[in-house]
Amino acid sequence: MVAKTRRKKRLERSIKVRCEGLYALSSWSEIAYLMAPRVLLILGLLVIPFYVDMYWQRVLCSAGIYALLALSFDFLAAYVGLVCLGGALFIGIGGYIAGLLNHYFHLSPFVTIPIATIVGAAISTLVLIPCLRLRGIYFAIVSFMLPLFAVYIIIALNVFGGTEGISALDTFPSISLELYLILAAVLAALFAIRRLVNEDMGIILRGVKDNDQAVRASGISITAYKIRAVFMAALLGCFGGAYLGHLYGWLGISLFAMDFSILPIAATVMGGMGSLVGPVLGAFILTPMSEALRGFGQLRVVLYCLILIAFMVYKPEGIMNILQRKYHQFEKWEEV
Amino acid sequence: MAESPILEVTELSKFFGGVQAIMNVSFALAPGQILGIIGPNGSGKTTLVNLISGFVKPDKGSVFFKGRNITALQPHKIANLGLTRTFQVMRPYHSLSAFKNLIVPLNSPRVKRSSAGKLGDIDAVAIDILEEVGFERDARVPYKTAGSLPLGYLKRLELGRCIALKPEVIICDEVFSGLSMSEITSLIPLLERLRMEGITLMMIEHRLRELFRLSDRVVVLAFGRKIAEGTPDEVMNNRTVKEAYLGTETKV
Amino acid sequence: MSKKIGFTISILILCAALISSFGIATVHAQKEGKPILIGAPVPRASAYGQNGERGMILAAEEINAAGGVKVGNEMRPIKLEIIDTRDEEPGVPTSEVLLAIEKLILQKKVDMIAGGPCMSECGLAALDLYAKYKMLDVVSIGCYTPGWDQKVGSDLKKYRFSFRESGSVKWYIKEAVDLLRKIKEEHGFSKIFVSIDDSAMCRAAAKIVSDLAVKDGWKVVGEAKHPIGATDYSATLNECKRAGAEILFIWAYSPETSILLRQWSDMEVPALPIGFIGAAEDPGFWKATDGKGAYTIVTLSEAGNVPGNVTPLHMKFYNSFSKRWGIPPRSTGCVSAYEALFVLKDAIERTGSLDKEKLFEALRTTNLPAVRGTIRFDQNHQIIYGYDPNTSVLGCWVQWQDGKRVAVFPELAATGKIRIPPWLKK
Amino acid sequence: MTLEYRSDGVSAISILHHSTLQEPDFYSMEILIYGTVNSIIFALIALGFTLVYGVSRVPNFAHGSIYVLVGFLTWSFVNNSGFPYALAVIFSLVVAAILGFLIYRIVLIRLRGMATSEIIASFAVSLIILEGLRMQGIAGFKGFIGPFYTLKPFIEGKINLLGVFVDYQRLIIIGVGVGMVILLSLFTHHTKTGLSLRAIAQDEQAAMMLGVNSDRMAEIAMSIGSALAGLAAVLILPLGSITAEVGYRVLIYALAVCIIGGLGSWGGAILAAFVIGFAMKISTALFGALWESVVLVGTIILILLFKPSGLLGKQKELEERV
Repeated sequence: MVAKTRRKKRLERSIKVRCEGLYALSSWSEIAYLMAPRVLLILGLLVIPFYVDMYWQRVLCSAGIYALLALSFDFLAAYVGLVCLGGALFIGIGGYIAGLLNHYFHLSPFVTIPIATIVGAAISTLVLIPCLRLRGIYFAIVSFMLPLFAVYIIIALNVFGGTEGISALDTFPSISLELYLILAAVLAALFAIRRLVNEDMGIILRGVKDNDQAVRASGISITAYKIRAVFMAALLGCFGGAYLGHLYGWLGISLFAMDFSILPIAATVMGGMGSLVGPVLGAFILTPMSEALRGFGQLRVVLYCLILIAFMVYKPEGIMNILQRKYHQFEKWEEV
Repeated sequence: MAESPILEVTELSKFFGGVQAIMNVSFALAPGQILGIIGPNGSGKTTLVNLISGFVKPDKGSVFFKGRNITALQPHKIANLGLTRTFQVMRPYHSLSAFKNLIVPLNSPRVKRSSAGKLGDIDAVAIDILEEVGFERDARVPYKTAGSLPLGYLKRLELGRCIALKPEVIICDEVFSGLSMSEITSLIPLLERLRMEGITLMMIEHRLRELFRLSDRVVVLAFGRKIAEGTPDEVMNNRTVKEAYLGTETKV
Repeated sequence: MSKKIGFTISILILCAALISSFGIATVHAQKEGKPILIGAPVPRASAYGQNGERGMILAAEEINAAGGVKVGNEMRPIKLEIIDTRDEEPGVPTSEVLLAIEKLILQKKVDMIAGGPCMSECGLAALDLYAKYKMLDVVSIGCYTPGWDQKVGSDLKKYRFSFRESGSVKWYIKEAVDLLRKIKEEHGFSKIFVSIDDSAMCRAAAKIVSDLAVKDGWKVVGEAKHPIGATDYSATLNECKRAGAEILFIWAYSPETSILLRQWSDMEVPALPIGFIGAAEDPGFWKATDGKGAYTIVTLSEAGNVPGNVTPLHMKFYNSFSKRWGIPPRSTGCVSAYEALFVLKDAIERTGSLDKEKLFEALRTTNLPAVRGTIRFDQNHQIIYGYDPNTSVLGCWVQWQDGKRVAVFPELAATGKIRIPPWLKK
Repeated sequence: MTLEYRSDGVSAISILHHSTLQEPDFYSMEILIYGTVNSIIFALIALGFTLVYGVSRVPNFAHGSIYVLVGFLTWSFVNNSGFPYALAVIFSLVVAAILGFLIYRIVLIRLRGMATSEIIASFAVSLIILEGLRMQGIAGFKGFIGPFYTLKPFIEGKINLLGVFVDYQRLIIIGVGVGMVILLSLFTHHTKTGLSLRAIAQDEQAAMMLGVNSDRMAEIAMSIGSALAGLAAVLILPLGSITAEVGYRVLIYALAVCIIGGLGSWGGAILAAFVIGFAMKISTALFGALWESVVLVGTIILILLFKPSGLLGKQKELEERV
């Protein structure tokens, strides 16, 4: 029984952590140690496009959209406690607004995308406000159904192009523009949300998640804060939708497709719930992987789901949280 | 008692699916007082707190705070008027450090209004308040994650959360429960100091001895009804109260 | 311990159950060489996608077996690059379909594209993609929307590389109305009952048919709409019976329509079922209805799906398709996708190069005798359907007779007469 | 000949208004009878889901896929393996029960208490089953294409019920549906396992202290729930055909019924089944079938607005944690 005489010990790396999120930095090497992962991420995202062909660049554009959705899902689920399975709602609303503005008023994508992002987020929030009273899986299930509802209404009323949608919208002038637009948006959103969750507002939202009754007893309206949080999450989704519409120059009911709700969740689970960076990484891993598996036909979805389940069961913390641990701590064997 | 009551409850009633949780309860609370509320298990004490603080809406009756009817108000509106509460079940924002827990009330409209935006370093304010309720700054307790704190600190944290709001009335829902004797004795000075500062307290308690020592008046609930009210001495000698606590059938 | 055994046993039972019903998937091999790459986006999980895939594989094999395509002085084989677009599956966004096409263009670097996507929404959106990448494409499965040639016509310069070799709903409606007129003249019927799927597309199309039928002297005696997933049609059929309709016109793609036809037979409703019935197209329809689907008249969209003699190539295609795949051509897509490769071959051989600007000019002047008739495109790049195999391609209306689909319309393609159910005979 | 094809809504709406002409009596009778049938179909679909949720708090999103799988297996046993119909049904139900057990045993058991993870994982299982069935090239089965995977009704034919034709299969559904509800309530009130199930549903902690194994009960609930989904499938599928889409639709219906009724509440589920069944039937009669789905989701949102925990959801006002 040799194995029992030693055990694995986990230690924090040399930087002294005074408390959560506060570091005492004393040297450039320590700053570099902390900055390295961030710089790596930014550089990685900015440099990868140079090394892949145009098709994979387009795949990266889609991955960026899923990354935004995953980010918005993670933010709502891990920091506000709202499990929103209706990412497709944001994509659909954003895409439809941008597309309709472009089709009927011939506005350029650079006008329609900002409008669609803000107005779309406002509309999505209005739609979700009645559901904010619901908790847990009630909210999850109703948000899952909302995109379907939108599709049914568009078909029933036969508006906005009905089942055929509208095509021939303006697209972006160049691939590098569309690529860097989405990558910049993802990075900006990522750092903005990371920052936000440590600001007062983020702390209140985390309070809402942990114990909303105490927040109410502290004189803070949880509905008001939830609305703000949903609005912010919707901003990301609606931007993604508006961007997607112009990326392919089309709008249609499949903007509300279930894939937009499911894939970001898979990315979040894989990347690591609550880490914010994880879901983004997850989206940039899963989307290309899904493309690479395309040759398998239906089997692709099956494989995909198997990976997802394997992660949930065996590595529930997700890639990012594991990496983070490995980076900040080291393990050594210790004699007992 | 000549002053007009700061909090007044009139004929409050609440049914839960046919069960009377609270039935025609009325009482008043004078400024600066400590009012104790006692009663056997299931007598509706916590329901009463929920009704007053707005978390549950009564079927009948009203709650007046400083002469204003607050019965229909949302809990956070009530809290912003200056009436806040603690919770019996301790659930801090466990992923946050202790002082970050106070960031929440410090962002309420009430605090912002009273400090007129001159709060300064909000983290420092939070740590000051924690020190006030007994978190040792030198031992870095305020920086610890709330989820890892022992119960004694959680109760203090809960009080700190209330104090941060600069309230006029705090309703304490069983702050002593689950604490050791020494923890209770160390908590009592804090409560007395709150009274000195002019904060009115309403205390729901099981620990009768400590409560009787602290309170000015006591209300006794049994089966959702008020069966007695008076000074601690009066209540202690009340026959109905004894019967209720000994489990004899009450005749009301 | 017993827990473990129970666990193992249950897994074994489950595996056995699944294996007893599943077999092994088949894989298609492809020919190597110095090939012309033709991208084939198809929704593999849908009937039309499968039809198209089979048609194109057959065509590629035939062309390669005959030596390939003559480009200038060299013979080059065709290599199909089939990709699953997943349209027609729920939950799949159009962007994903378009990304699949981009993969063909950008990564596989195909020379041209033939095939899907089938869904109109995707087909319309794909037009812009082809225009953007200046990619030659021949739509040859599904995508029947009249919006397609309208859109191409609206900007012929932009969309000049896109051609549609599958049909248009516009033509199919005209065929339906002509067929109705023929029945009216032959049997003296005059009352029609319309039953449709309650989808926007079916409603709009059925409305046009009934409007046109009214102009032709038909009397519409009733209408019924069924939600997707409806499973009882007795009320409709009762009403149809009561109204004294002689034709039961159906426009429905839900698989449940086979139940409608079964009930129709059970109730002996004295009206001839005819129309656009997704469920009745498949060769398996007879078995699915226990033969109760007899007399149903349905369109297979393109001549060649059933035996006949429209052109000399007609039976050749039918036989080689049946031989290659072990089942006769199912329905729309089989013929048009098969022909699409020959259309491209013809254009390449006439141009002698793969230069797209020249190729699209060549495609516009296509005049190719094929299975359905003679392939020609109109000014909006839409294949010309008609009743004369020398100037156009022909559709195919069949009636289910004795377990077989028998072509009954257009006249030239017909191999049998329309039979009237005994309970309808006057 | 000129043809104007209009894909806009005008034509669609105009058809609606000179729609079917029937005497009001007949019409209301039809709504009554078919509304009841629809309601019982909804109840049957939702019963398995609500049972599992009620006992183990597991939202089993694989419900719809098990429904389709049982339909497919039955079809396959009859057509490929040549089993008699009744045997095929029984065998399929056994497979469904085992599958439910395995889903819990292999996947869900490790995710207990994390509702989101349970939803995602069981939905992933659902996708594996449904998309797997969609694959081509399976012996005797060419993917879910076309209308040809149908089960035979138990008894063919129909009767005239107060002027409305109703086929026997639907009558059987009503009978079995009512029977199932009675059986289940007998089971849960008078057998040891049933009582344990109820105990777990009411107070997990207390039940565990009394020696009820919560995981074992959840396994049993998943098995019974899956078998119930399968039973609903063999009863209802003869009315339609087996396609992958049915799986998604059934899941949505089950969710809708359970959400409206209050998750985990059986009485609520049955009540909700009738609310939805009639709401959809009436809306179809009034506005046309396209509005059916709109009405369905609209009903959900409306009811939850006023009763956030469903019609008969048993949640305390303050501790509304699902």
